[in-house]
Parts: sequence; structure tokens; C-alpha cells
Amino acid sequence: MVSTTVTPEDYGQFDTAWCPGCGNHALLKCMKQALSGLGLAPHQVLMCTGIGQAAKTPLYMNCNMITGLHGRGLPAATGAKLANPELTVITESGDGCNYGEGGNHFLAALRRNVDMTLVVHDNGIYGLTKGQASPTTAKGQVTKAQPFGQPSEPINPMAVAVAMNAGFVARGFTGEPEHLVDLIQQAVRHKGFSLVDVFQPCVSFNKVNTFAWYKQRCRKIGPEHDPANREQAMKLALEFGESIPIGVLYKSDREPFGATLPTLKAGPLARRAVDTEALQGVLRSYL
Amino acid sequence: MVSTTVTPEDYGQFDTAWCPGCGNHALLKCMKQALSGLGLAPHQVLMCTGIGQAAKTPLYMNCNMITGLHGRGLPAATGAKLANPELTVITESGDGCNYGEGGNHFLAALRRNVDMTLVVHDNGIYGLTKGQASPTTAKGQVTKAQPFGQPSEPINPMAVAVAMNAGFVARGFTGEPEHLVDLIQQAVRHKGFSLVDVFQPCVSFNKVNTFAWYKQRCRKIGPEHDPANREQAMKLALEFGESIPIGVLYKSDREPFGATLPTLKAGPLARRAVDTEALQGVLRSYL
Amino acid sequence: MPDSSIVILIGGEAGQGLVTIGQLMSKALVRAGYEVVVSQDYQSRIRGGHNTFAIRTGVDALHGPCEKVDILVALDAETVALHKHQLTPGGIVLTGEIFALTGETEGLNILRVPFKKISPKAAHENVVALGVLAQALCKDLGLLEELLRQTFAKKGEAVIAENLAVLRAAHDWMGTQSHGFACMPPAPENPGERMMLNGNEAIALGALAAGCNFCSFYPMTPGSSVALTLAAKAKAMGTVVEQAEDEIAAANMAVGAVCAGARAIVPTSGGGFALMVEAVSLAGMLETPVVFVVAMRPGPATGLPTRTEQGDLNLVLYAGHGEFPRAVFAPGSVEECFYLTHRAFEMAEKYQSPVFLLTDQYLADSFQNAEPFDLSELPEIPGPLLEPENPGQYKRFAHTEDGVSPRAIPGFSTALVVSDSDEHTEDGKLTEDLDVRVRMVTKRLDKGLGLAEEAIAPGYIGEENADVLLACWGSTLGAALEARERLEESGTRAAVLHFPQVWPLNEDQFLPQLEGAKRAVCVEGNATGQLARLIRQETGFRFKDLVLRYDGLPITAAYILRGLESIL
Amino acid sequence: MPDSSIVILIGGEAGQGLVTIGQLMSKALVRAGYEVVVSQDYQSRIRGGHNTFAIRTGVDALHGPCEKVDILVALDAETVALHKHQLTPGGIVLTGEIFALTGETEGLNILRVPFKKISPKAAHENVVALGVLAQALCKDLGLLEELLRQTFAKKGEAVIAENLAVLRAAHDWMGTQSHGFACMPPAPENPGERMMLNGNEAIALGALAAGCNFCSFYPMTPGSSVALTLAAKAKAMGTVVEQAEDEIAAANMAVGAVCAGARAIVPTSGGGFALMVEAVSLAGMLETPVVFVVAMRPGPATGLPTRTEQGDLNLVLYAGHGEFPRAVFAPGSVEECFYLTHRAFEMAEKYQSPVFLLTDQYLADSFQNAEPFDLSELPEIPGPLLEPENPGQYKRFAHTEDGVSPRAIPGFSTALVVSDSDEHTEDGKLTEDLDVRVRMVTKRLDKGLGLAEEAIAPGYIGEENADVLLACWGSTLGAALEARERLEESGTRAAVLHFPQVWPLNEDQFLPQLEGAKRAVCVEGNATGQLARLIRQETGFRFKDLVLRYDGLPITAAYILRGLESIL
Ligand SMILES: Cc1ncc(C[n+]2csc(CCOP(=O)(O)OP(=O)(O)O)c2C)c(N)n1
Ligand SMILES: Cc1ncc(C[n+]2csc(CCOP(=O)(O)OP(=O)(O)O)c2C)c(N)n1
Ligand code: SF4
Ligand code: SF4
Ligand SMILES: [Mg+2]
Ligand SMILES: [Mg+2]
Repeated sequence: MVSTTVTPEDYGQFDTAWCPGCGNHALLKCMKQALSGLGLAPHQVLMCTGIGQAAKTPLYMNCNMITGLHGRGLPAATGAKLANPELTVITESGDGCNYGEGGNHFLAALRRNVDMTLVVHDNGIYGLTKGQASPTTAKGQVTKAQPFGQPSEPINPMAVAVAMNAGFVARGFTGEPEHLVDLIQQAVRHKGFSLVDVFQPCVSFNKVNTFAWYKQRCRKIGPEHDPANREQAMKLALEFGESIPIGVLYKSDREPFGATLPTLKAGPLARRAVDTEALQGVLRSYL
Repeated sequence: MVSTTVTPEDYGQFDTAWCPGCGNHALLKCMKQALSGLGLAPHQVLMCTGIGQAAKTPLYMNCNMITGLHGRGLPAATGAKLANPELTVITESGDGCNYGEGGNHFLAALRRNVDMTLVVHDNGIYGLTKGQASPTTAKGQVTKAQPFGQPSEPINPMAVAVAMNAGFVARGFTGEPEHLVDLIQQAVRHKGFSLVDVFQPCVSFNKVNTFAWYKQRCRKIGPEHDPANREQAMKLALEFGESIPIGVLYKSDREPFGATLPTLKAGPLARRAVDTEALQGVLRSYL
Repeated sequence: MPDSSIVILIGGEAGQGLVTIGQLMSKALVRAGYEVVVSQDYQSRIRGGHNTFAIRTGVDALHGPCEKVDILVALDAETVALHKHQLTPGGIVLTGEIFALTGETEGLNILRVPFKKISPKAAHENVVALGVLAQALCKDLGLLEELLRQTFAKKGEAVIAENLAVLRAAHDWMGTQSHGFACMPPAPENPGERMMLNGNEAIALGALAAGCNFCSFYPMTPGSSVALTLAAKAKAMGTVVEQAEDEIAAANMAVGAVCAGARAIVPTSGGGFALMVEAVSLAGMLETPVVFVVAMRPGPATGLPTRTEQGDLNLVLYAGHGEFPRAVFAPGSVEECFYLTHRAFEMAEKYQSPVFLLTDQYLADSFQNAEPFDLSELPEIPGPLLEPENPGQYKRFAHTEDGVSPRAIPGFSTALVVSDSDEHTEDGKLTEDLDVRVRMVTKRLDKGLGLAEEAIAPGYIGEENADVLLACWGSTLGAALEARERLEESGTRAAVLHFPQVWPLNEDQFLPQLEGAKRAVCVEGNATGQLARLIRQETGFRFKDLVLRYDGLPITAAYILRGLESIL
Repeated sequence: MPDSSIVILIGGEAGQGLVTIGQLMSKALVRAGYEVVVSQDYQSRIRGGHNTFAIRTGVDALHGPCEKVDILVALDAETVALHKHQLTPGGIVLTGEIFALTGETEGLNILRVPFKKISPKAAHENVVALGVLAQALCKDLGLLEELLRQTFAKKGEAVIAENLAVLRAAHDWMGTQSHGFACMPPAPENPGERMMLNGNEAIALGALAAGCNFCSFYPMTPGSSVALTLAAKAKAMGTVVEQAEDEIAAANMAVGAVCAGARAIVPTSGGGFALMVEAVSLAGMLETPVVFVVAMRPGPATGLPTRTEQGDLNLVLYAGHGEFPRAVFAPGSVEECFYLTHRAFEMAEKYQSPVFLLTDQYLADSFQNAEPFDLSELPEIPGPLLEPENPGQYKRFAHTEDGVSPRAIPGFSTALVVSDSDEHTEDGKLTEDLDVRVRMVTKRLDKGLGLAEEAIAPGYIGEENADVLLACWGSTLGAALEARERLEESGTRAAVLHFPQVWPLNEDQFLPQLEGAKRAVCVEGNATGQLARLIRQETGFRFKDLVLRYDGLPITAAYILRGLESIL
């Protein structure tokens, strides 16, 4: 199914509704590059998003798309992947979507380890709804909704993912596009659930975590790090200050969801007809 | 407000709807002992639970109680504690309630660090609904709902809590009641969010994690462990096999939610009257 | 025709095995050719408390549960105390020897069964009850023996032999007792193959027959057993059954799965469904055929989690923000559970809309006999379009005459299938063009016209222009039919109008009947008369009289008749 | 009285500051004594796109938005292209110099304002627009100057001076132009103090006036600004405002908070509310007074997230599994937002029930003038009972005549306050006693009788037995009132029946009016006529004619009149 002549242009070029200067533009470009680089044609890819600025991404590229409900990109993606294991399924949406409204699905996705990729546009803010604190907004950051400063500790998605022994845990930055393309490609290739949390500056509402702020802090994880080393990965995950490691933090050797599930072995559900004989057998069990 | 003459008997003695031999009986007893030992009278305590076998606990003791919705004990407790910071607020319910249906509230509670205690009756199963896999059921364990074995990795609540830099993280076992009473007391005393995950054998539906199974594995954390040491705490949290550490894994020095929030400083909301002058000022700002 | 049925009520604590006894006995009766309607009453606990399994059986067609008891199998003393007043004259009480009965027992025909003596192993006590029951009904043991052989097949011959010996001993012991209980009339000869199953099993089977291959759910009584049945048959059928982290995930997973080619069912109960309301709206917007099963229990909130009610009609009718079409089915019997589930999938696929099945704890847990389902009778269900003709031009939400667009599935062609929960253009992308908005609203609502045209007409049973017309929906059918018979016997011309589909309503199909009746009474298992209000909303017809029940128990014919007494 | 209002429409991209211009201009007009009704139309994006802020103003009472434009302030070329057809004869277009206009501009009275020249700093360009507008309307600058001083107070004198200079320069420049736009008629002298605020601000203030001290929410347009207003005033009022992790948490937090003594509001929009449906049922079961604000926007699903609709009436009416009473309010103006929010809390506390306020994007964002709210006019709201007389005997759900039990709060006495979401006894503990169940259902529904008795009567405006009666609810009031005036002017005897409370309905309060009208038309911002159906359900009255709008824009008088044309 994989063609080798796919180019980023196959994914098209569209006007966006994003602010000029927003990190989403770079991320969109990286996504097209990553997918085409993997030889995936648009029709082989299904993007399942939530709602938010980030969640608009697939509107701006050629691909199959389900833009569902805020926070619910992951369950829709899970359903889709179980229905058709042959699709490349990607969830792309914001920090609010995935760590806020959809937090429970994030935990479940880490546990299930379905072979799909989650790319979180982590701008530390609720962009589309105009700047309330998100789960990754720093404690004390003042917003219109948090006039006394965000009162909670931000979530550390990397640490949670490593703690849950996630399949693939990486962090990128839109200011490092080549690096990011590589991360996305590794994530998509990884057999199991892959998390790529991407620092994506929001120029309109997050005046703290700016491009410069990230640029100054992001430090690429070097080859000396063994992503199979969970302890080391946790150390990296907890580093969030003057220096923040980006790259692949962790990779576990868990088998992907359903590797041994007989019900998933017969291929895409859309191609399955009712097995009338089996059904008759089932009916007879009630005689 | 704290009286020193409270006894477990003040918390009463009730018939329960639990199975004979269920770990819940021991946990209930420990809870009464812990609270009375802290000198807390029943009317000073508010239990906010979800729905499940575990969530029935406050039905069997004298105390204030909100038995709400499955998975929603924590948000109700959060609301109650913010409304009246003087109450001792405890959420008690099952692994399904808190790590399944209520997973997002679990994450949020860890982030908020409201001064309240969560006691999870962790029986590795959905008891009340007759034995489906819970988020702590071992991978591969067969149930009626998971005839091919539970397909997901269980959650490790200890590791998640430590990764999130939770206030107080402990694990107990109903087979070690004195130890458990002490844990609950430490948890309630801790200023901030406290998690006590309690191994509670379900004799009816979990034939894997039996009393004997836990008994054989549980190993009390010794005084050599410094709960302030996050790295060590994470190591303990990840130990879940032939030996499982019980005790206080982690304590952070985070300040409790709202320590600096001006809105929480004026005491219980029920006692506040409308400040008419302030209100007039607010109204005038729209002239 | 006076009631010739016999009711065997088995009562005891949770964990005493009364469901095992009840199921085996029911199945033996069904196989013998008898009619069976079971009602189960239990509490929200795993051990202890007071539970009952009531088997109503007989030669003539049976419809609903009833309140009398002919044979009371009391596994504990409480059962006798609680149910003795239901005993019919000549009825018998079978109890063990060990427990003391409390309260007045005079006049009761009590047989103390020496369980321990007949069955030295406690594990076989349930079999004792079966043997005793068979003898009481003057049944030979052949069918029960066969059943026990099947039940213990995996445990080996020794276990089977032990059980059969106990069965016979119990049967023989009862043969020595003079209890005076009349034998059951003989069953029809050569009854042929007959099924016994409960409502939720029938729903699961209906789904499988409709090609359902995906079930996402979060456990909730009394909805779960649909999923558990599918799980139990997954090995044979290949159905993907996934327990979700919560109901929101269950519903959204189903939407994702269907968009990717699955045929999906989402079983739950009212409280769980309440959490799916946003996803229902999503299914409406993405025009995704998902079948939701809402097995009702008394609310609000946790309510009475193991009892029955019909309180969630309104919730299901209006679940979801915004406006979009839907259909709501409400089976009246186990058999209808099967066929209406199939119909639900048919309508869902045809009109690309969320479709709902409303059942309740009574029906979910009610074992009934049914004719073997005839698969060849079932209509074909349209499937999605895997390979659109012009993939490059494909538009997921293309305008058509009836509002139904060809539904392609991602990945099976080069067509891009784009679905946006925002208002969208024909090709599925977000739009802020307000003219497009209007066209899309119209498109979606147009599908509702099709659903209305295909609405199943309510069933009318009885003569025209009856004196009393009992209108009802869902599981109340049986009780209403029986009440009708009783009324007719007492000289009242009575009819039943049963709604197996409660939305959309098509007034031509039932308004003449309602208006033709002298007195129309709406019978519902709720406290506010939800169907009655709906009918008034849609037709203007107002029920002056309602018979409502909301104590957690299923409506019976006797309950309806008592209700009518105060009305008529 | 013919329409003497003037409409200033400011259009441009998000991020160009049109709301700032609009708000300052509106406030100046309100302070000057004019009537103002604003409608805001924007897209789901932060920068770019096409947004408008339309100020309708005049001397006479104004009710709703309208479609004409007298002064078009075009911050970009698109604004001219999109809105020129709305210009009234003599209307003017104010644009910048830099952008080329596309399409036909002949016949337009276009003034190119030299923004750059008047205001060398881009930051002040909005102030240029204000100065130009003031001159066009023949207003002196006093009020605007004062406003700018207040606005920039924190930025220091230098900034204020710069702005004022620009304001004057713009005003002067416009003085040199001959645009022929007629001056506004003078405002009433000494208008006194007048407020300007939008619907959501008024809801927040109404809540504060009702003693609301807790708000849990999850951001969702157009509901969020209720919470943001409360947050902005939290320092002054001490209100606890907490952004929850999701809507489920927001709703359950509120229930917990209220049980512990708070008075709570939960603002959201349809999709967010869909997630709260289970918690609504909990509030019904625990008899917890929580006020939910549902600010409607077009669905299903994400729909048109920044536009308006009245599509969630049914959802709110039936949200929650099981049956329990509620009240639903639907303010028709900013002023009503304030008073009905207060009323909502009063009813919630009095009947210990969830209560709902239905508003919509139009009203939420509509700035209007209002008389200063009179706090002394507001009734006292009953609070909970902190110290029950006999704490040892206290029962949270004690039976009383009207179903309302004294509501104690944990921790303030030795009384134990026990609330179980399962069916419970009077003392709040789980029960499986089915007689208790029946009594508790009755108790809860009895409260609904009280709510019905206290239902606010629909407003009837016009003479009795009108030829045309426009029935409507919520924010549609203004447009209906204006349509009535137009109809009267054209010789049709018209009346308006407005429902500020849509549940419970008390037919005596409005059925005679409906039946008395020659022709009753229901005007609603949705596609299925939800109020019309509800009225039929409750009274049997059937609207033969509906005027419905569901394109995302607010209903205007002109829209109603166009709709009537095709009907009458
Ligand atoms: C159920 C629900 N709640 C709330 C919203 C409103 N909403 C839309 S986007 C959003 C937050 C977006 O934040 P994030 O996910 O971080 O995405 P970003 O816009 O920052 O890219 C919210 C709260 C919604 N659409 N649905
Ligand atoms: C919204 C909702 N979903 C599902 C249920 C059904 N339910 C009740 S208890 C329970 C699981 C209980 O498991 P757990 O929390 O582990 O408690 P346990 O019974 O094991 O103590 C479920 C799924 C419910 N009551 N509400
Ligand atoms: S608001 Fe922020 S995240 Fe959204 S498009 Fe603008 S810059 Fe990007
Ligand atoms: S089912 Fe399990 S958890 Fe529930 S009471 Fe019985 S033993 Fe305890
Ligand atoms: Mg964000
Ligand atoms: Mg459990």
C-alpha cells in the first residue's frame, strides 16, 4: 500500500484561520512533510481531532478526517483504528483537548497502547476560547479566567506517560522543524501508542511561553540517551525549567493493543460479512 | 473544634451489603478508627463518594455524606472543600470510580492539591457491576467482559501520582489494619491532596488478587525511605510484582490549593452574606 | 380465557444460586413446550439481601409478569415472610429444613425439603430444588437431565453423574410427599425447537444478525448484559467488544469506529447514557449510524439501580444539543428485542442517524420462550460505500433528494472522507457560510421525513372502538395484553395500542384508534406519563387517564386493573 | 412610530479592535442618554475573518437588532463588499485609505479617513474612528473624552493626552468633510445614571445580587463570559471561581459546593451542557439548588460556535435521566438577564432543585442600556439551615407538605447531613424499600407543583384578541416587539406573547390569549419549533404558523415580517 512518490504537495495547501506567527503553521508543515516522507498518501491517513485551534489542522491538508468533540479525539481514533487496523490513525489537538477535557482518554490511550499517534499542540493555553489557563499553563500565570494566577500545578505529560510505561514518548518544538518531522515519523512508525507533545507558541494568548522562551530552553536529547531506559527517561521528563529536553524520551517494548486479540485478526470491519453459519451456531446455543 | 474524646463507636455500627470476607469490612473499621483517633467527630467529616461497593462505605458510619455519581466523588469533594475549608473532606470509592470513570478528576485532583484525602478501595475489579476488568486489573486477566483477557496495561496510580508531584502518596492493604489506620491518619493530616490506594481483596470477583496474593507481596516501607525523595518514591511506585511496597511513598512540599487565593480566605461560603457595598461598587462599574 | 398459568417464585439471598435454578427450570419448561415469562427482582449487592426469580409458565400464550405465586421455593426464611401473601389457594412452599420461619405460617402448605440429606454436597443443592420442582409439576426428568448434562459437560462425567443422582433422589423424595399440588396440563406434543433467552440476549443477537461487529461500552446495570453477550459470542462472531474508560469514550469510540467502517452498538443505562448526550449530537452532525441501547432503571441519579422503570423516554427523545433526526424503538417482548434491534440498525444505516432502543430492567432480565429467529426473513441492511465512483470528487455530505448522502469509508479508495463536527460544506469541511448552514440543517432534517415514513405502526389488539383502550410502549405490552383479556372476560370491550416505535410518530397510524375508543388510558412505567405527553405534543390527543407505576417493579395486568378501578 | 434608530456597523477582521471601538462608542451613547442595542457577529477564530459590531441607537426605546446600516465603519475592504447592500439612503461608509475596495462602489457615500495621518501611532487608530463617528452624529466629545480618560487611567497622563489629541483631530477632520449625514436627534436632557452591559454580564451581576458565591465552569463560547465576569469581580466580591478540568467536574463541583453551603452557578453552552446531563439528574435527586446557564449556539455538535440559536430548549427541559422538577428561565433582554437570574436562584433555593437560564450568543454579547438595577427591589432568597433545632434528629429529606425539606449544611452543627444519589429514606440513606421509593418520587414531584404555581406569567403586549399574535421566548422578544410595532403601523392589530419562563407552564396564564388571537404565530430561533411543540404538549394548542430562523443570526423584526408575508 505504501507508495514512495508522495510529496508534501499531495497534502495540499490551504488558507488557515490561524493567527499570523502562530506555531501551528510550522507544525502543519512538519506534519505534511513527515507523512509524505513516510510514503503515506493522503487517503491512507485518518486524522481524528478534538476541537480547538490545533484541532483544525487536518482542515488544512488533504487527508481523511474526523473532527469530533472537544477532548474526544482519542476515543474516536481508537474506535477507528480498531475498525480498520490498516489505516494510519493520528490524533492531533491541543493541550486543553488532551490533558484537560480529554484527560481520561489520555490515560486510557497510554494503557491501551493502540497503534496510533497523538500529536499534542502544546501552547500552554486555551487558544480558541481566548486564553484561559490550560493544564500545561504555569502555576501563577494570570489570565482572564485566572485573575489571581492559575492555581494548579501544570500536568507533566511526559512524566505521566513514562510513569504509565507508554509505548513512545517524545517532545518536540515547532522552532525545530526538522527534528520535529523526525519525531513524528518515528512516532507513526512505532507500533503502539505514540505521544508527541509539541511546544507550539500561541502568539495571541500565551505571553509567557513564547517562541523565544522555548527556543532558549529546548535542548535536543543526544544519542547518549537510551530511550529504553525508563529511569533516565523519567529524569528527562521531570526536567522542565531553564533547560527542557526535546526528542524521544522513552520507548517501551510493550506489544500494541490487540496483538493477540482474535477479533482484530480478520482485517477491517467494513470488509467483513456476517458469518451466517457462525450466527446460526450462536442462535442454536439458545435452544 | 477538635475533641479528644471521640471513639470509633461514635461512628456507629451498621449492617452492610458487602459480601462476607470482603476487604471493605476491614477498611471501614480502619476508617472509623483513623478518624476517631484524629479526634474528629462525625459531624466534622464529609465523605464524598462515587458509586460502587467501596462507595457505600459512608453508609455504614455516622458522618456527613454525599454519595454522588460513579466516578465523580472527587469533583464533589473539591466543590465541598472550597465551599467550606473547615470541613475534613474525604473521598472514598473504588478503583473503577477513581482511575476509570473518574480518571480525569484524579489527574485534576493531583494538580489542584486541595486539602482533602482520597482513599481508593483498590480491588482490581468492578465489584458492584459483577466483575468486569477495572483499570487496575492485570493484563490478561479473564472476566466475562474480557473473555480474551484484559487487553490493556493496568494503571499504576502510585507512579502517576509521583510523576505529577502529588502532595501525599501512600499505599495500604486491608490485611495490615494498624498500618492502614496510620496511613489514613497521615493522609488526613497532610495539608494538601492525599492519595491512599488500598489493596482490598474482592472475594467474589477477583480470584487473582486475593488476600493471600496481597499478603504474600506486601512489604512495609521502612524508615530508611525518605518520602521527600521523588526518585526513590518513583522506584517504589514502579515496584509491582513479587514484592509490593506499602506505606508512604511520597510527600511533596507543595502548598495546598488556594493558599494564596483571596477568595478562599473569608471562611465558609455558607456564612458569607452579600457585601452590598462591594456589590454596589461592581454595579457602578457598568455605568 | 381465565389465567391457567403457574408461577414458580424462587427467592433467597444473592449468591444462593437462585438464578441457576430458575434458568435451568425455565429452559426445561421451554424445551418441553411450555410458555415462559420470567421476571427477576434483585438488589444492588452481590451477596445477601432478598432476590427473586419468578417463572410464569403454562400452556397458553403468556405475555407479562404477574403477582401471584403457586410454588414458592424459599431459600431463606425471609422469602416465606415476604411472599406468602402472594400464594394462591393450594399453592405450596418448598423450603429447607435448617431455618426457622418467622411470622404467621398457619394455613401455609409448607414442605421442608431435606436438602442436606438428598445432596450431601452443598454444591448440588440447586439440583435438589430442580428435582423437587419437576415432581411437583408432574414432569418427568428427561429434559432436566439433558440440561444438566449440557451444563456440566465441561466438568466431566463424574460431576454429571453426581448431579443426575441428586436430581433423581430429589424427584423421588418429592414423589413420597402428599402436597396436593395439581399437575401441570400437558404441553403440546412435538413443540419443535424453541429458544429461551432474555431481552438483552435477544438484542445482542439482533445486533449480530444485523451485521453489528463493534460494541464499545462501559458497564452499567441493566445495560451491560448486551455487551457481555456479545463478548461471550465474540470468539464465534469476531465482534470487536471493547470496554471503554467511561461512557463518553464508549460513545465516541463507536462514532469513530462507524466512520471507519464498523457497524456499532453502544449499550448502557440512563445514567451512562446521560454522559453520551454530547456524542449523540456528534453522531447527528456527522450523520453516523450508531445504535444506542438504553436499558432503563429508576432514576434520578443512581436511583434504584437494579429495578425497572420507563423514565428515560424524554431523555432519549431529546438527547443531544441542536436539532437532528433520530428513531427510537421500544420492544415489547424478547422476540421484539431481536427484530427491532435489527430494524434499528436498518434505519440507522439507511438514514445515517443515531437510533435508539429503549428497554428496561424487567425486559432485559426477562427470560422468555421464542420461536427460533428466522434470519431469511430479515431485510438486507444497506452498507457504506467502499469504493465511490469518482473518488477525486467524493463529497461525504453531498446534497441528495432525501438528504441521505453516499457514505464512503476512509482508506478503501483514494476518496478523502472528511467529517467535521462544525457546520460543514458538502465536502465535510468547516464553513461559516450561513446559507450553507441552512441547506445542511434542511438536509439533516429531511432524513427525519424518511424515518417518519418508515415508522412502524403501533400494534392494535382488540376490536375497533373499544370501551377501554390501553395505550402503552415497550415492555409494558405483556401486562397490557393480559389486562385486556381480563377486561374482556369481565365484559368490558378492551383493546391495546402498543408503540414498538416511539419516535418518529405518524399520527395516521394511531390517532383514529385513540379517538375511536370510549376511554383511552395510557399505561406507563414512570411518574409523569411521558408517552402521553409526547402523543399530545404530536397529535393534540390528550389522555384523560393514566396508569403509572414508578416503584421499581414491572407493570402487571393486576396493577393495571387496580389502576383502572379507580379511574373507570 | 416609524423606526428612528440609527445603526452604526463596525466591520473588520478579528484582532483589528472593532469591539473596542464599538464598546466605547456604545457606552458614550448610553451615557449621553441614547438607547442602545448591540449585536455582535464573529467567527470562530482569533485573527482575521469577518466580524461585525453593530450598534443600533436612538432616542426611542429599542428592542432588537436590525438589518439596515446607516454608518458603516469598514476596517477592511471586505466589510464594504459584504454590507453595502444594507446601507440606507444617505448612509455613509467610513474606511481607511490604504485598502482598495473591490466590487461595485458606485453610489456609495464613501469617506476615506486618513487614519495614518490623524494618528501616527497605529495603537490609536481606534480612537480615530471614535472621533469621526462622534462628528458624524454631531456629538460633542465630552463623554468620549471622559471614557478614554477612564479607559487609559492606568496607563498614565501621557497616554491619555495622546489619545485625546487623536480623538480631537479625528473629530476635527470629519468636521471638514461634507458627508451629508443627518445629525442624531438630541438625547433626553439629564438622562441620569444608566448602565451599559451585555447579557452575560447582567447574568453574572444577577447572580452576585442573589448571593451567588461559587462558580465552576469549563470555558465554552458563548457561556464563558458569565464566569469571566464573575472572575473579574471576584476580588471585590469574594466569589470562588474555579475552572474545572471538564464540564462534568464543573457540574459535580457545584453540587458538592452547594451541599457544603455555597450558592452556585454553572455557565456553559449546549455542548458543554450535554456533558452535565448526568449531574443535573444528581442535583434533582439530592435536591440541590444549582443554577445552570446554557448560552445557546447553533448545533448539532460543534455547529456554528460563535453564532446564535434557540435550539437547546428541549435538551434543557429533559436533561437528566429519571424524573424530577425544574424551572427554566429565558430572559428577553439584558435587564431581564439580571432579574431572572436572581429569580432563578430564588426558585432554586426555595424548591431545592436545579434551575436553568437559557440565553444565547446574541443576548450574551448584546450590549444594551439598562436602568441601574435596584437591589432593594429584589426579594430575599431563602438560605439553608445552618443550625437545625434538633441536630440529633435531623433528616435531610424529611417529608413535608410541599415536598421541601429543611436543608442543613454539614459542619455547622452536630447534625449529620446525609445525601445519597440512590433512592433514599428521609435521613438520606440508600433504601430498597419500594414504598419509600414511591413516597420520595411524590415528594420530589410535589416541589414541581410549587414551581408551577410560582411560574412567571408570559408577557402580553398589545390589545386583546389581536389579529396576529407573535409568541416567542428568550432573546427573540426585542424583534417580536418591533415587528408588532411595524404591523400596527401597517394597520394590523398585533400583539406579542413572550415567555420569560418556559417551564413549568401554567396554561391559565396564556392559553386564553393564544386562543383569543385570530392568528397565533410562534417565532423561534430554531428549525423545529420547540416552544410551539411544548405548548401543544402542555395545552393542546397548536400553532399553525411558525417563523423559524436557524442560520446562526438573531431574529430581527424584518425577518419576522418577511416570514409573516409568506404566511398571512
Ligand atoms: C464540550 C466542550 N467544551 C468546551 C468547548 C469549547 N472549547 C473549544 S476549543 C477549547 C479549548 C482549546 O484549547 P486547546 O485544546 O489547548 O486548543 P488550542 O485552541 O489551544 O489549540 C474549548 C474549551 C467545546 N467546544 N466543547
Ligand atoms: C455513569 C455510570 N456508569 C456506570 C455505572 C455502573 N457502575 C456502578 S459501580 C461500577 C463499578 C464499580 O467499580 P469500582 O469503582 O472499582 O467499585 P467496587 O464496586 O469494585 O468497589 C459501575 C461501572 C454507574 N453507576 N454510573
Ligand atoms: S490563538 Fe494562539 S494558538 Fe490560536 S491561532 Fe492564534 S496564535 Fe495560534
Ligand atoms: S463484590 Fe467484591 S468488593 Fe463487592 S462486596 Fe463483594 S467481595 Fe466486596
Ligand atoms: Mg492549547
Ligand atoms: Mg473496584
